[in-house]
Amino acid sequence: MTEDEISTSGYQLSLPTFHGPLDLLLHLIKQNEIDIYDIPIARITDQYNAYLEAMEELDLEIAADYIYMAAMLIHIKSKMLLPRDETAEVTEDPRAELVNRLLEYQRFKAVAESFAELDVVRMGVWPRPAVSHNGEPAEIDMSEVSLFDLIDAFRTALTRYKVNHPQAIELKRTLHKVSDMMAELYNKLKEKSPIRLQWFLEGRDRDELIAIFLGMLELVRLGGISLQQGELFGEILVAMTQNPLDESQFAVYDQR
Amino acid sequence: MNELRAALEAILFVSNEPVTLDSLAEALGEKPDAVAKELEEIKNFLDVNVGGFTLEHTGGGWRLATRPEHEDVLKKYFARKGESRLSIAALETLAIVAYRQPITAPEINDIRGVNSSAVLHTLLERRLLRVAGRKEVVGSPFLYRTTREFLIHFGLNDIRDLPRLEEFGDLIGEPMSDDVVAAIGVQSAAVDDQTE
Amino acid sequence: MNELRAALEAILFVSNEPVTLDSLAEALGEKPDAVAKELEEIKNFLDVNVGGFTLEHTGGGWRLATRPEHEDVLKKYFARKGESRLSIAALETLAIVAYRQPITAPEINDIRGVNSSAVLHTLLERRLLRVAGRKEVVGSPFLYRTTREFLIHFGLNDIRDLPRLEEFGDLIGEPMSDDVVAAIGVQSAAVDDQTE
Repeated sequence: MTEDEISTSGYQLSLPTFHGPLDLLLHLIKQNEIDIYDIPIARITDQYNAYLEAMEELDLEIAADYIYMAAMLIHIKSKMLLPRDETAEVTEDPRAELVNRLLEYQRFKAVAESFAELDVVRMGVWPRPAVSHNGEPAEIDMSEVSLFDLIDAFRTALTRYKVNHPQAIELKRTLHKVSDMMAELYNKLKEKSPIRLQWFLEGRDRDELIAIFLGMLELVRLGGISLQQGELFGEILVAMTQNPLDESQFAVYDQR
Repeated sequence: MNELRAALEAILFVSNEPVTLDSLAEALGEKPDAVAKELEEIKNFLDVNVGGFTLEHTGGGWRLATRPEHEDVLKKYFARKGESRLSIAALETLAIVAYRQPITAPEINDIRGVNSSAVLHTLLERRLLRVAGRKEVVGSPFLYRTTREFLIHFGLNDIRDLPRLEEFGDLIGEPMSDDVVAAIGVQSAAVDDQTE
Repeated sequence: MNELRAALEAILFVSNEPVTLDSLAEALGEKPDAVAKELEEIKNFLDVNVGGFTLEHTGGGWRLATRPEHEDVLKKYFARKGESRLSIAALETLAIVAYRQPITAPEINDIRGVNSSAVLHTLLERRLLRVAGRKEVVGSPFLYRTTREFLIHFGLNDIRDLPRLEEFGDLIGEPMSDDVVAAIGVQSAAVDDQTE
């Protein structure tokens, strides 16, 4: 934990900064000399919220993670107020999950502190400089090559290609014609109607989606298909209408 | 002069990353035991007689490296700032991955209580973490592991050289009373099954 | 232990290029004479006690270097080591095949802008790539695909587990430009049909 000097309206106020809501809770527990296994939730919740308010007053951005924890504390507090079910075999302490998380986080925080010490010491240890042998280009130990390197290599190649061929990527792109998509959708519907739109769109790339969308609008406009959506954000169904279309005319709708 | 030892010194000298016992033994046509013995002797000799660098057993191999006390001299001579120190967020994330690998970003976020994606990116870039496949759960999140670079950076030879997680954390508060133990369902047992 | 000497050793150890007496004296705040004397002593010490490398006084200054008699050992060691290493060119080719498979050598050459046949040969030899038929175009060139070993190495269960384009920027840490994304996007359909 570090102390950040925050200057507001002429006077200096020192507010400790924390590395997340769990860090803040641990701080409060320590400060109040509270038994972590018997946290007075109401008191800690008040102090936690007071800290968030202080942050707000200082116009510090409060991350969603802190707000989520505040809600969780209130939830636990409300559960603590409920009368205990005496008949239940084992009464689950509403605080149990939070205590577990705090204990776990505290351990990793301690590991991080020991890593921090090592980090400082080991930063001062320098190896021999890398030398290329027989003028060979740089190599990577295969056991150290990860997906990250693979993606990075692919990106490097594509970026270089793009620089060398300003137009070529555009040319190589598979063009999806609106008419093709109209035909594909229409033929699918001939086999089976209605179909789920989501199913038809699955696995398509962006260009295809655009072509499908345009084609679908044309088909609707021509009265060949209909779209139904049962509820807001619900599944969209695509169905044939009783109005047959002339597929040979689809090409008219291709735009360049 | 001992020929094996001289050859080992030559190879170590030109290598900037740890060299494994096996690769040394293979290249020199010697038994690994004999090579290991010589390496120990080189290390002892350097520790006693040479102030500027030492032989360390790290990242699963051996490498020559300077000693921490010369950091200032080196920085000054090479007018280099050196790498910046790792942030607390980065160290926490490393700690979690070190003990729980392979682990996904959502799992890390859950333990830290905050979003860790920016930190993960920094650690990937510094090669202290690597992506090691995907977890077969909804969303197929990437799995992260520590790298050899991580071991070297922290002077570890093997991930198993880390102290047990239980040895960390002066746990705040009183020892658990029995009914709390029952309520919480002691979880610490789940903590130590960290094996690569 | 002599502090000046240790500091000199550390600097020499980290330097690839010869270092001049003056630059050493300046960085260490010592008189050139004192530094020269220490350098001579280091040289003598290494010549007597260390077989693997020496301190040489070359035109440009002083530098640690291996001795000529170890050239063969070093060559042998690095030749073996090279077997487990991948050049940047090979990694790039591997990445292109992974994302664009099945793909022919001319297509790879086109993307990379250089001839890739030597690299392809290496990747086939390492069993990271395989030949998967021929493309029905003029010349019937071979089609290349990644192998099961490739998947195992990268911890993937299926080639479809390769990071997708929307994850691309996240992992790299910077947004991908739209046209590059589009170029990557084209292949996603091609990847789909590969089941090992």
